[in-house]
Amino acid sequence: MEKKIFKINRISKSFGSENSDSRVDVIKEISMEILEKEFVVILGNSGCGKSTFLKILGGILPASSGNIEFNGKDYGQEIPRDVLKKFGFVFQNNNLLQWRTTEGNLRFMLEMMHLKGDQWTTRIDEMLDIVGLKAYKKVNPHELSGGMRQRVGIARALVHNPDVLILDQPLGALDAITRKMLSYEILNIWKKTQKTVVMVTNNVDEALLLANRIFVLSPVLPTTISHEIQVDIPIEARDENIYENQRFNDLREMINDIVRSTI
Amino acid sequence: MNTTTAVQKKRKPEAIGSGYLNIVAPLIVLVILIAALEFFTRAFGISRFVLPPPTDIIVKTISNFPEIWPHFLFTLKIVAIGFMISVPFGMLIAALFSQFEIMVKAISPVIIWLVITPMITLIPLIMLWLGTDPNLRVIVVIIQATPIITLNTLNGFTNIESEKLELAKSVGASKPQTFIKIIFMNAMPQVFTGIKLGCIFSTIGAISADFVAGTVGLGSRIVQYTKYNNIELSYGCIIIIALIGISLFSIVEIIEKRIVLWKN
Amino acid sequence: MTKKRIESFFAPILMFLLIFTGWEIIVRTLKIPKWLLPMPSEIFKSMVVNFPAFWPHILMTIETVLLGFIIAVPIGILLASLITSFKVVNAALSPYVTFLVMVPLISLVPLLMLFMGYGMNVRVVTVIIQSFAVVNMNACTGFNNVPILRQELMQSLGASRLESYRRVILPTAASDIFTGVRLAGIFATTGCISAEYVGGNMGLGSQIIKYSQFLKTTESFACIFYVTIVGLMMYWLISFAQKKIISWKI
Amino acid sequence: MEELGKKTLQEPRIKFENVSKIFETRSQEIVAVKDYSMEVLTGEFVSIIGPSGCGKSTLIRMLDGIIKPTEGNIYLDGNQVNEEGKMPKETLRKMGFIFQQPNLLPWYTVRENVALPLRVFGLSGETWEKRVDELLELVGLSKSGQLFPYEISGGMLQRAGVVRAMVHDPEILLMDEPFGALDELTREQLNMELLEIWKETKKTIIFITHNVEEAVLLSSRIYVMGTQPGRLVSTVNIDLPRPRSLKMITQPEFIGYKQKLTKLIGDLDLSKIK
Repeated sequence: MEKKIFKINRISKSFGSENSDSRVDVIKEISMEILEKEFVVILGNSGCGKSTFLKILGGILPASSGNIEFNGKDYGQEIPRDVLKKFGFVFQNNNLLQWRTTEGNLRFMLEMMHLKGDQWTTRIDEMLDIVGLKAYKKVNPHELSGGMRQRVGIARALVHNPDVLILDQPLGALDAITRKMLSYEILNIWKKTQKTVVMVTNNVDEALLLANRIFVLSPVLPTTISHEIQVDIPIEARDENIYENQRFNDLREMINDIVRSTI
Repeated sequence: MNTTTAVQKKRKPEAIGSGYLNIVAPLIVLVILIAALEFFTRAFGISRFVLPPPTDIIVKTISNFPEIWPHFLFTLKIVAIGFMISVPFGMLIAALFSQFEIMVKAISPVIIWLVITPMITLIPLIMLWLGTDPNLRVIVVIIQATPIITLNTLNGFTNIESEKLELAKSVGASKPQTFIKIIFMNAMPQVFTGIKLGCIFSTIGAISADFVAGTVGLGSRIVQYTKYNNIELSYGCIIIIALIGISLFSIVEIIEKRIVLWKN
Repeated sequence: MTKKRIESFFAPILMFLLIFTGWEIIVRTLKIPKWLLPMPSEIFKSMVVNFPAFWPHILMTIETVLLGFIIAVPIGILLASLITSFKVVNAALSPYVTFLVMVPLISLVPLLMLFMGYGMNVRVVTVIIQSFAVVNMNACTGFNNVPILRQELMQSLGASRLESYRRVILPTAASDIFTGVRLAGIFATTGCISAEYVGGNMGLGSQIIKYSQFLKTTESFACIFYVTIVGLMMYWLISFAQKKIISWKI
Repeated sequence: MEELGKKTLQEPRIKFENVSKIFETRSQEIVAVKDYSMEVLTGEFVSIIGPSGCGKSTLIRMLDGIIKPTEGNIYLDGNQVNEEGKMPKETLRKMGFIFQQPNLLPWYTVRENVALPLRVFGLSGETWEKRVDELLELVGLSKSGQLFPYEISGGMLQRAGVVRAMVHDPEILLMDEPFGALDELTREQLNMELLEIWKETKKTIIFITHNVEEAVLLSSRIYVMGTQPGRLVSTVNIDLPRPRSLKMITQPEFIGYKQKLTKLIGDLDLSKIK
């Protein structure tokens, strides 16, 4: 029914040169398919290699073996540079360029992708409006709070109008309260922009609030997909009252058991 | 709860970042220092060969200023030109070598070696090669200041969080784009550390070159005045040299504050 | 890993070899006269042959640098400890701390010689005044930047000032202090050489001047190389001390 | 009802009485805490929760003598502790402070770090040295004692930070968002370990946190704070049975508390941001 945007075929990744003692196998033969406009969450312990997987998906690292199909085209082990325009990557700790203002950080993307013209300038404003930071356009990152910085990070990943949004533990460095608020915001952005989203997290609540599908990664290296969970909570039920939802709590308990049993 | 009489205490609010203190206190120190020196030298009859009273230094320096002026201009010229060539030169070398990992490894010890070598040892040889034109002292300044700038800049170029480079990769940035827009900007704090050290090395280089040879430059003036017992003027020249160094440093600091906004 | 280690060991050696052979070849092919630019091979030969003549001067320079440096470092650290211990003093003196580094204190050398003569003392004093300031500045930076949490830890235990200093402040500042000490090592050699330029006939600096006056460029270069060796020795000594003292990682 | 009766009989271990703290910057005065009052009984586990910048951390720092209140009084065992000058060591010895980050000193080994309070308080002897080893054993660090902080993981570091605060056998533990920097699962695990320690040692604990779930799971009572100025907004008693377990997280009663607190804080927070 819906179009497959990603087809990931037996991706593996190792670091260190072949046949050496320092060689580490991080990912072993992960395969998955991601549909258009889907919200996919990858859940795992710290150090299980989930960020590495996301970086392969986002074209930052090449895979050691396997292949990635994007929009029906096979790109082998590494997504080429010109295709990266279609992706927006949000980093773990915002990764803003501290020498640029909020606006400058968004403009950085446009400069890199050679997008010029008035429509893009207005798009910067639009994006800052979506994340509620229009008033902070001319402010440098060090003057923003952690939550605000991460919002700039999200706006930056969206400014060039990518097809896919990739989020690498976007809320991991924030305090619990800001974290909760931003997770609702991500939900809203997803509803508004209708992007395909792939996100990595270690927080079960967050995963259940946002995801259509959750992939749980095994905690021991090299990591593989240990479980795939379809989250059948309707989008209307996903709001502040989700904790009263029975299905949410059932799923939560189930995933918690899965995750804990693997430690 | 009746063990103590509950006295309501009210304290002054705790001050953070006491602003006036940072400006007023140093000025007070300066005034006290000058006054104390004045009193000290006069009251205890300290030989003017050791330390003349500050007012004498100021008065004599001002009255002899026309004589000092060309030397001041000369030293200023040497320091400024040498410094202004060293900065881009040092950065350019660093930028070139930072492009190749193997070159960074090969060149780093060589740069450390150059930084360690007191380049003023080359002054007599430079005079031998290039003649005694005082303007050639610019070369001394350049070879003294460039290595330290290169060293720090190279450090800045090679010390970058992998996340920043990943950001560049995630947007498909080209190599020049990554260097100019990420690596270079990211290295700014270290670049400025190098430039500031470059200031110090430049003035030291210029003054020592003056010592070795010649009749121009504030360094040579100090030697001359000391020889003819014009101690006040020697001190005057030293103060002027200090002012040159401090002004150079302050200018760099002002520029740094404008560019490196994110440091504090 | 091992491959990288080999690279970072051999690459610089290769680089130095390249520089010296390049120099040698250029001088040979262009037939540059010896008094203008000697060949490295001749310089190295002179370093060996004239060693007995150089030795007292080398020794003198090493003595001056080491003595001055050894006095300057504690002065710098002690002064910084005092300055940063009191809020008012810190505010009052902190601009002067930077200024002191900025002033080329070697400009004082002729004056110092006026009332101290041309002996070794004056050179040691030159080394001290040239190098203590940079230690002082970096130590001040280190002492002023102790993370608040660490200070609070000691406060929550009711530690005395001295105890906090010994257990937290000094170790925290150690790496900044070493940055200063490393620069002081460079400043000490530079200071010593300039003092030897200005007056006296002892030390490598005076020899460089002497040989170049007689167009004995080879010997001049040999002395310069020995100065470099003294500088490198200082650098290694400081690096070694740093490794011994700062055994932890951040 | 029994709870209430107990409260009137027992003298509070810790008492904050209209405490305010004002900082002065170049341009303005910042009221970090305004008119805060609270009582904590012996052996209680009390949490203070609130958004960033509400002055929660300032509160326990005032109790531990790190900073002095501008107004109001703080009592420990009926004695006023906010007098001028440094807090006496005997008073400080009753408390152990656990920081947001492990805050270990990188130049000491793990064991030396844990033993640091003993050195500063001048406690020596075999019994104390044995206690260090026991505590290291308790949190599974006995093999790592001779390692330096950079050689062990974040969770391990924080464990060392926790037992360091306990090594001089304080009766009161002050915890400033102790597990905030750790990942979810390590945090859950440490919280359960903390409950275990609390049950066995009967310490009085004041726990500062951002995390509603954590607060409900651990505490007997939660103080909710608001910002600008930092002030007490509400007090919520948590009447969940003990011992508590992670299984409770999905029970309706627990969720009820969680919802209530989330709303309380959410309202405060939204008003701040929008």
